[in-house]
Amino acid sequence: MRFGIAVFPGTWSDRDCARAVTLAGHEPVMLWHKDRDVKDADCVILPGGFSYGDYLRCGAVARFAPLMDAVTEFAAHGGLVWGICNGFQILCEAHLLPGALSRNQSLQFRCEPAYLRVETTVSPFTSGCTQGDVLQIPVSHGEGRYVADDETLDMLERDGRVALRYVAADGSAVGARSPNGSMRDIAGVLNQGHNVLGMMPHPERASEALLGSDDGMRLFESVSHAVRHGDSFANIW
Amino acid sequence: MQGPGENAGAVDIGAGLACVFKIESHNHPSAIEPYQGAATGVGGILRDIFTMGARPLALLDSLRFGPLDEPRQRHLFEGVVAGIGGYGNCVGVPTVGGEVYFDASYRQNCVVNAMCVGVVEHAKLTRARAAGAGNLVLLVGADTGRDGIHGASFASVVLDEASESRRPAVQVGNPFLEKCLMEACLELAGQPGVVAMQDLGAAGLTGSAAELAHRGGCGIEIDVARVSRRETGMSAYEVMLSESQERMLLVVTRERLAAVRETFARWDLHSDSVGVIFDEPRLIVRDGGDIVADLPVETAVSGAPVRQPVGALREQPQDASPPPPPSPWPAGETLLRLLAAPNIGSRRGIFRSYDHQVGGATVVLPGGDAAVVRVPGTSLALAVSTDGNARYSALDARRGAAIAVCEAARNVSATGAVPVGITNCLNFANPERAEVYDALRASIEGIAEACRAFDIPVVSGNVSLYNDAPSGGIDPTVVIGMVGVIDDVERHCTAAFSVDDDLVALLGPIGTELGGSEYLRLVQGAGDGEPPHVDLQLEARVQAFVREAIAAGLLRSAHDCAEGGFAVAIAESCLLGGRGAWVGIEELERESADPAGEAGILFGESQSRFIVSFPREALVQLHDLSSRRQVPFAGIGSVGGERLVVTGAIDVPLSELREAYEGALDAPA
Amino acid sequence: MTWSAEVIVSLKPVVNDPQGLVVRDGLRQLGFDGVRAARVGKHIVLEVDAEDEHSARELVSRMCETLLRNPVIEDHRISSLRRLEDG
Amino acid sequence: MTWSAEVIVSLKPVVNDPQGLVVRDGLRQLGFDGVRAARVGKHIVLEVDAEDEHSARELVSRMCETLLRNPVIEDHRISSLRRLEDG
Ligand SMILES: Nc1ncnc2c1ncn2[C@@H]1O[C@H](COP(=O)(O)OP(=O)(O)O)[C@@H](O)[C@H]1O
Repeated sequence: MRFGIAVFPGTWSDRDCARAVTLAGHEPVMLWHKDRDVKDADCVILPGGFSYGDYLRCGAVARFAPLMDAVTEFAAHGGLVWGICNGFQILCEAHLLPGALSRNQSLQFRCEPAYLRVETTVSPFTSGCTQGDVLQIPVSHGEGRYVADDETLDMLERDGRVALRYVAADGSAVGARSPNGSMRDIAGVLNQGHNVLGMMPHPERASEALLGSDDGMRLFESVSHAVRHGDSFANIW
Repeated sequence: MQGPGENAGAVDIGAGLACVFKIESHNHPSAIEPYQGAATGVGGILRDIFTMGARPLALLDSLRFGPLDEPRQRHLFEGVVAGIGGYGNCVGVPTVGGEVYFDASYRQNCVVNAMCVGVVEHAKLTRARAAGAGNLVLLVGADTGRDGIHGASFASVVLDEASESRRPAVQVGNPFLEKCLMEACLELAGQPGVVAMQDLGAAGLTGSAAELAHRGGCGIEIDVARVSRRETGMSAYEVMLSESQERMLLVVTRERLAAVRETFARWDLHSDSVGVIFDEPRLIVRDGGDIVADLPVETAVSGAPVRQPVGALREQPQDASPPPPPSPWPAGETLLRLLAAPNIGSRRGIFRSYDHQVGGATVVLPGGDAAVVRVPGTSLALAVSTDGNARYSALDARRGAAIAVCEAARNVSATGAVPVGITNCLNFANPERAEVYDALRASIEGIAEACRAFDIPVVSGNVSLYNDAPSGGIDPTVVIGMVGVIDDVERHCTAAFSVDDDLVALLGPIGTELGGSEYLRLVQGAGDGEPPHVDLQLEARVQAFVREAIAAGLLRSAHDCAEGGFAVAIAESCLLGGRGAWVGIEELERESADPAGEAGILFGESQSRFIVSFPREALVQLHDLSSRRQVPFAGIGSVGGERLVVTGAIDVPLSELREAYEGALDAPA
Repeated sequence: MTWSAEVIVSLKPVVNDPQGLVVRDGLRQLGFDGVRAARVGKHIVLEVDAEDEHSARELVSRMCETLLRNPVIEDHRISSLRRLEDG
Repeated sequence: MTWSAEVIVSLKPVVNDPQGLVVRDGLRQLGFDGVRAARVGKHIVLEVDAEDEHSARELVSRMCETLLRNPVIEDHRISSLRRLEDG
């Protein structure tokens, strides 16, 4: 299958994502921000980086790139869109996902290992995991604190749209030790159709044991499984 | 492949690739505005690497400040760290290593050195050498403003109260623009018609244009009227000397001009065709129709003043230093205090604010010895480290510099990598003072001597002088940046004790030297005395042994003994692996027969030593290897448990070691 | 005609402002005990061409709505609008 | 008495403002062609206790000098100061 990988000015996880896609046995294709075209991708990744320097607000400018028109339309038709780090920020700015990502509680950039508990497997991104699995996937961001109003948060919980939550290595609650102070320790959220996922941690950096963890590959494998079984999956959500 | 004289040096690393690296200082700008000063330092060293066509793979930073408990020093330290992270993180080049020390000699002058390491295919290695009469000169990147005019001369001026008034010389960097510039330049490297690339650094367009022409033995004409500006009313002089960041100069053929400009435009970068190359070696500056300068290129690039140092040489301490005082604390507590010392404790608070994993290639993360970064698309990996102990250099410049090279090599060897070359940054006070000049000369000799022993080249470097203040200058600060190569990345080693019941050994001599040590700084306030000796032949043998043992798969960990000595090295291996250890030193004490006794064994900083761990099965082979290689090898204990026990001296739970170590750089509550 | 507009973008009162807390605590640490609270927002100065004051204001408002603020967590207001000498 | 002060911290005019450039270009890309320039600074709201307006202003000025602005590259001004109902 084919993963489209968006490249905005300032994107830097594009090559890392391409490598992870290749390791998973799939074809990466780069999507240039000025093209209004997802090039027949089965899943579009909006990778990490500092698009437009993350000046003003992270993702605020990238959201208006011509490519984002195509991505929005793709998502509206059920296409899989996966925002990682800066990609998550862009998806929130574009209102494809609810909430916003603000400065880390520590006010510092944090690059460190994180542990994520899989909160739902009813998504093409996590279907290959078991609920409660703890994945070791690093974070690397300065503005990853997920915020939304209580109503939105309650709705996300109720509808099973909190995909990943920061936890301690043993799966217990992290509370104040979360990397960024996200509300309810939220690390990743789904849209209503469960075909759009935004997450701050970097699964593409957890793609090989040599790099410390290959837990991120479980998400890539879930996506490829979901795509292969495409239509039958669509009814679940 | 490329020695000093270009933007950076380059070494062949096999697989058709060259490793390009350089270190550079940004001390003075950082002292005035720590965030922006450090950030633009990172920007500058990145450009030095990608102008050569190399993709930057890793950044390192070597920092020195005054005592961290002083608010101004903490402000500088935090600002500099934030600036380095702010720039590197945005550009997306991992900052994988570096070092930081605190010492009173840096109170008035901090040291901020940044190193960058990149990789390029041989065929794409790009030089900054203009050629081809009629070829055009393209200026790309940021618009030109009144930034840092006179910055080049400012950088080497003694800081005093008057520098307050020159403050606008500090610049705000734009890492986003740099990222776009980098990607565009890397696309263009090696393409036909791209004759040369050169970044704009000191003395702006003037410096860069002159260097391009000088290296190429040709002439260059620049029309300042064609330069896009950020401000109105700039004179030709201001345009030529502006040091606005994130700008590059390219020499391209006329046929390829449009294609090259299109590449930049794709990255939303503005480019101006500002000049032309011709044969006669002259630098001509025009402002539209008027010629405003016309001089031989030679005149523009040469002319470093020759001065005679004055004053007395430093007295070398004659008599043997008095025996070091005993520690007022039991050994276990001394160890905890050393682990909590700002010069030894964990740097995690720093490196977790740097993206050290972007690129998906960082195999050995910061926190141990050298970082290891895989070379994409190959089985190769690079081990990189910066080192330099100015305390030793202050006590003996020549030896201190040689030790800096040894330690950098030791760090690289501890990962299994073969050192392939160094870059160096010489940070000194005012060299017009005879003692400073003498230390500078001795340092260069020390570096050269050590490099000969390891048979490695010095491919690039940088010198920062006049790190002085009315109250005194900095200690001679030699920073060595070393690169090593691992052929098979799977065969690398870390410093962590990783398997219970593994055996632990000390490799190298049983040293007890406490001169210049952190132990002395702790117990008497300053690291005085004679710095440790170094036997370069033994050093080379010990390192070769470690690399051979790692390549043969015999070692599970290797960690060099540096500041804090043997006990700190073992404690660090315990902490990195989350495992305790049991170690006996009676035999070492008996053999050393040193009056310094226990403190010397535990906390002495004698050179050429590693703490290694290995599975029991490897013991015989390691013994054989050590006698063949003539390397002292002493089994001392084993890995396991929740405590670090050194029989008869230390017995501390891991949790206490961790608490001391991790809190070392925290701000007081 | 050219106008200079100042826009203030601030976090909604209910949104937690870690930067503001750091400023408050930093000031207190420096001995400014009388600081009760601090919040940090953005101040954006724009130079825009527009026919008249009304359309300038309308234009800047649209800029705020589309790009300058994130309506999920931020409020905005135009704090000043004045005509510049044409240049 | 409690006072609310608004402080604006902006980059000095000669200093490069990468953030402003992105805002300007971003707005232009969105079709706001009439944007000539943009600069981005900080807007800080403080609540402070002080005897009277004069000492409140003086206090906030000192806060700016010591912490709120970076004198190397930034200017500041107090854009508003008003008394709050005591609470
Ligand atoms: N300490 C040093 N050791 C080796 N080479 C050096 C040293 N200092 C400077 N060089 C080399 O001399 C050349 C000029 O250096 P420098 O004056 O710092 O120029 P630049 O402004 O290009 O960095 C470069 O090629 C640099 O690598």
